[in-house]
Amino acid sequence: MIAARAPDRRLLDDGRATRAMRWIMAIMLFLTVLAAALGLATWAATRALDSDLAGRLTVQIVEGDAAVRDRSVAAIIAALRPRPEVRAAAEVDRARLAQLLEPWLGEAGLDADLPMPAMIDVDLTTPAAAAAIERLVRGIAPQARIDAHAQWLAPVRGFIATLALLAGGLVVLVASATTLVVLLAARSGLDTHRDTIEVLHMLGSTDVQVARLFQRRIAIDTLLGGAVGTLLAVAFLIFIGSQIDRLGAEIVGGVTLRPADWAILAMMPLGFTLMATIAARMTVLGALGRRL
Amino acid sequence: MIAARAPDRRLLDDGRATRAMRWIMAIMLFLTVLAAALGLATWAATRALDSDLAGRLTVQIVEGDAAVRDRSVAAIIAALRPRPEVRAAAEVDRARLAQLLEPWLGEAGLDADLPMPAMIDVDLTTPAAAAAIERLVRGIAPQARIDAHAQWLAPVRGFIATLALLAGGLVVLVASATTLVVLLAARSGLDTHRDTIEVLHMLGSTDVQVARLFQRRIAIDTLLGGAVGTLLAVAFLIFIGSQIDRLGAEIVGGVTLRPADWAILAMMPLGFTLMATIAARMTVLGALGRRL
Amino acid sequence: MANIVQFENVGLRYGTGPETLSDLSFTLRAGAFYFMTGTSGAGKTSLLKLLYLAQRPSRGVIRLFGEDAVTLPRSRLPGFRRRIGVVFQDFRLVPHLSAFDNIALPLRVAGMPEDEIDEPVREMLAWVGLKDRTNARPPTLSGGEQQRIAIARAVITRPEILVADEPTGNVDPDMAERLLHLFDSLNRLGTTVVVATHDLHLLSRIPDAQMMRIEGGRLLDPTGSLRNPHGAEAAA
Amino acid sequence: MANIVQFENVGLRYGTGPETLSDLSFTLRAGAFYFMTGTSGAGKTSLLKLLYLAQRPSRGVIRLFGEDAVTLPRSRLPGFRRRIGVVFQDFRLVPHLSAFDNIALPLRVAGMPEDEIDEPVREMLAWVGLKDRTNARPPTLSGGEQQRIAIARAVITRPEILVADEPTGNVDPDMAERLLHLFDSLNRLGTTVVVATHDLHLLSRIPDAQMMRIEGGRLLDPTGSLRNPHGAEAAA
Ligand SMILES: Nc1ncnc2c1ncn2[C@@H]1O[C@H](COP(=O)(O)OP(=O)(O)OP(=O)(O)O)[C@@H](O)[C@H]1O
Ligand SMILES: Nc1ncnc2c1ncn2[C@@H]1O[C@H](COP(=O)(O)OP(=O)(O)OP(=O)(O)O)[C@@H](O)[C@H]1O
Ligand SMILES: [Mg+2]
Ligand SMILES: [Mg+2]
Repeated sequence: MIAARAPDRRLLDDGRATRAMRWIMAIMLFLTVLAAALGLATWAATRALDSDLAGRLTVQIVEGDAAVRDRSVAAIIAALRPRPEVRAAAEVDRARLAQLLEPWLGEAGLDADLPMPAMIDVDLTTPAAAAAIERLVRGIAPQARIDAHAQWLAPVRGFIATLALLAGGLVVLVASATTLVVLLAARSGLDTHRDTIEVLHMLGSTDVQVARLFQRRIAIDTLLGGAVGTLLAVAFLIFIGSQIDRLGAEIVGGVTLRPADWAILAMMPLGFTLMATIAARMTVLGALGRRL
Repeated sequence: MIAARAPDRRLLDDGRATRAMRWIMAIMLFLTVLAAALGLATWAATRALDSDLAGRLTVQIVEGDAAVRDRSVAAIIAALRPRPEVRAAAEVDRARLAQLLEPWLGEAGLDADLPMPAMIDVDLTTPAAAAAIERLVRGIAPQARIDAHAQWLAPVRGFIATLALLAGGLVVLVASATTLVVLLAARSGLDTHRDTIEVLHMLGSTDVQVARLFQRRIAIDTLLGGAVGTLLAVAFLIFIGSQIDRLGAEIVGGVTLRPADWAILAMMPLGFTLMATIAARMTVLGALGRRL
Repeated sequence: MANIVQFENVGLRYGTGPETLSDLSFTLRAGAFYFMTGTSGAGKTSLLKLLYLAQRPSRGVIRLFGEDAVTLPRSRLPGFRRRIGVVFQDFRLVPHLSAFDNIALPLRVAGMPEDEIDEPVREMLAWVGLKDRTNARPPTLSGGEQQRIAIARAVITRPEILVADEPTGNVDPDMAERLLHLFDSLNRLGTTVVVATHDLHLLSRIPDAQMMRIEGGRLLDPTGSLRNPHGAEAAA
Repeated sequence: MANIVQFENVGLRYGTGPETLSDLSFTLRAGAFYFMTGTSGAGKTSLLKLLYLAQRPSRGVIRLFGEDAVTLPRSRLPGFRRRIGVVFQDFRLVPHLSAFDNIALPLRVAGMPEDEIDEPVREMLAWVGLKDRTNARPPTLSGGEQQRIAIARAVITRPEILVADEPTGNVDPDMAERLLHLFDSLNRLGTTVVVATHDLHLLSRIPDAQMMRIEGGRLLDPTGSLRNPHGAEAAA
């Protein structure tokens, strides 16, 4: 077949327009990979938050008498630990609690008369068991307040979910734009090589021969451009990642990419190459089909 | 001059490659305008937050005895109101305070023994006056705690600032990508019209005549493509805006575009057109300068 | 001798304009040599386009290699085209391929193994006097050199029909004669040759050649020998 | 009569190859008619390229309109080019412009007002016999029609020098003669004409014309009349 041999590689010119398209592909894949990384990371963050929250409770004992309070805490923990639906139950360290509350109540509030509540973190194996646990705790200490974390962090979760949605929208937008650019590149590449295609056609090449030649060129362009763009994007992401680690930004810190995410990003130039190839093939076959 | 007359409009062909470039410009400006909108909105949000926070204090009176507490509050408000650096000072409505604290302390906490603190919102004309006000308040009620809002909301502010930074980075990335695409389009357009340019050159056109012809074509392409992209982006932003209003998402709701922002967005296709025009001119003059 | 091409009442109209070709009825004998003449714009290239399947007629019947070429399915056209060699009036060389690769193109399209390509292409380059321009790309060749590459590309596959549209317009008379000799050799090996030309001096070089004259889109056939070649032959 | 073109020891080398043109020394008289012949690849087009400023020589001196054309600053080249009409061997028409607009191009480049363009262009179209193809674009024209548009474009400005590279390769002998007559009329109006051609029959049509013969990149000048035109004239 004509497309399989070395001398045929030269058949379609490596013109300047082709090179421009290659760079545009690089730019578009750079943007797409970044958008996808943002989408994947925020989605992962939302999921992590969900799995964190769903199975966690906090039991709060508000009790002026420190001794009564500590006894209630010990009783509750003892009752919870043996149960199969409880993965872990432990009192929140008093110092840490003070630290947590500090911005809300101020240093003054802590060593003053304010009764410092005790808190028990409960980690469940199944979120559904929450109600049963609540009943159990109330049986031991009626004054206890039970908070599912999901309820606590609902506004934060809502905000992060909104972000994830926006990131997802961005991915869709940039990927659509890239798809369009790839399709346009395939069409405009056909235009660049119109004369050569015409000659091949008149010399008795079959439509499939011409299409194959052409789709290979587009595939190479997209793959080269896309690979460059993706590599730059990955390098950029790694740099950004290191900056975030360095800053230790807490909320953004939870936003990380798992190996599966990296694999998806690496697949993107291949996916777009496949799409460009199919688009080129259909464009050529369509254009040739219209002539004799 | 050759470029100024109607028949010359036809000199550069409205080929398919040209049309592809026009669409690619549309796509890139769509993305750029969206990125810029995101950048402007988050930046505005950060600034709004800053100006909101910088000039505000909350005075908190934690006092078991309700009568003492109320007297302190009245005294402080009376002392603050006449001062020139205080724009407003008012006690926070008790019911609203309860509502605000509810998720943190629970319903149980409110009607229990917990001493309900009183709060006074103070709005300053100059943030620098905060220290003087603090001294004044402490003179009246030594047990008062004074919070500058900036301190309270520091983590939220940090998060939003990070977002604004990311959005800014996105704007820079997308704008650079668009710049590159515009430059590439100018170069590849030159390639499409190489033969025509060669003929004009040999017929005695001056370099400036050829460049003018060519840069006008690129300007038209960029302006048309860019205008379409910008219009689509603006329509998309208005749609998104209406969705956000409908959902009433609180945090995102603060993120709005001012008229000046809209003006900046509307200027973007013009800016890119100017850039494309200059790039095209320099490309043509450079290419022609290399030949006889 | 068999009829390799048969036109019956063929007409050609570009778009919605007037008929460029009208009422063409003629027969080409396999293995014969034809010259086609006519003023500029008479319709020579248009007729040749019908012959090498670059254009469908707007009416009439064309039979090629004994088959109806008008209703031929698209999938069979490449096979037909490979049996026809064409020298285009505007050469149509691939500008970024070397002279060698341009000439080798039809062989590669036909799927000939790479090691069998080198020899015939080099031989062909020598024939048209361009051995020392083997690696030159068309834009760096002179007009006549380009034309010779175009001729070499058309004849390299030893096609059953050779269609040459003004093949000597850019070469000197000596070279023209040499190229005509190439066509003649090919013709002797069995190829039917159709050469459209303005150079009336070429005509005398092939005494056996048959004349076709186009005027205003119509074929002049005063002796009727184009319409009925075998009758004419018998009469001669 | 003044000398309009003067070559002294001119050589041309493409890239790092051998010299395509060597030791060219000749003078063209203003208002004269020259035919240039030579085998394909001899260097005719290359010499003409030097003449119409599409190429700088690699050595030697070229004087055009009495000025040194080799060291001419770029900014003055357009002015020189507008005084030279060129029929390119490959036509170089702008494919998406109509026949009319192609012919009008040099007038527009020179900044002629639009209302003065219509008449001469239509007259020119009539001269080359293409009045009814005014709005056709080059790809829909026959080879000879394209060539005539190229000629019309070259002569429309009544240039001081007309350079025509194989201008009749695609037209029939009658049209060739007609076109030659056009060149002759222009010549009588004062234009210096240089026509490179393979068609030896054209030569006899202009009895006053001077012959230039290129062989292997060198100019044959057996009588010395090209080197010293006024001396030869005096002798004649
Ligand atoms: N741009 C170029 N680069 C390299 N070699 C060239 C270039 N242009 C022409 N040549 C070579 O220079 C020689 C002379 O070419 P030129 O076009 O001047 O010939 P010519 O006399 O016009 O021939 P023809 O009658 O075939 O048009 C040829 O061998 C050609 O291959
Ligand atoms: N694609 C086309 N669309 C419209 N008209 C066309 C097209 N091709 C050719 N013509 C017209 O048809 C007529 C015949 O053209 P054709 O090319 O067949 O002439 P020709 O005999 O080959 O002339 P020449 O000797 O000048 O090459 C011409 O008037 C030409 O303008
Ligand atoms: Mg023709
Ligand atoms: Mg030449």
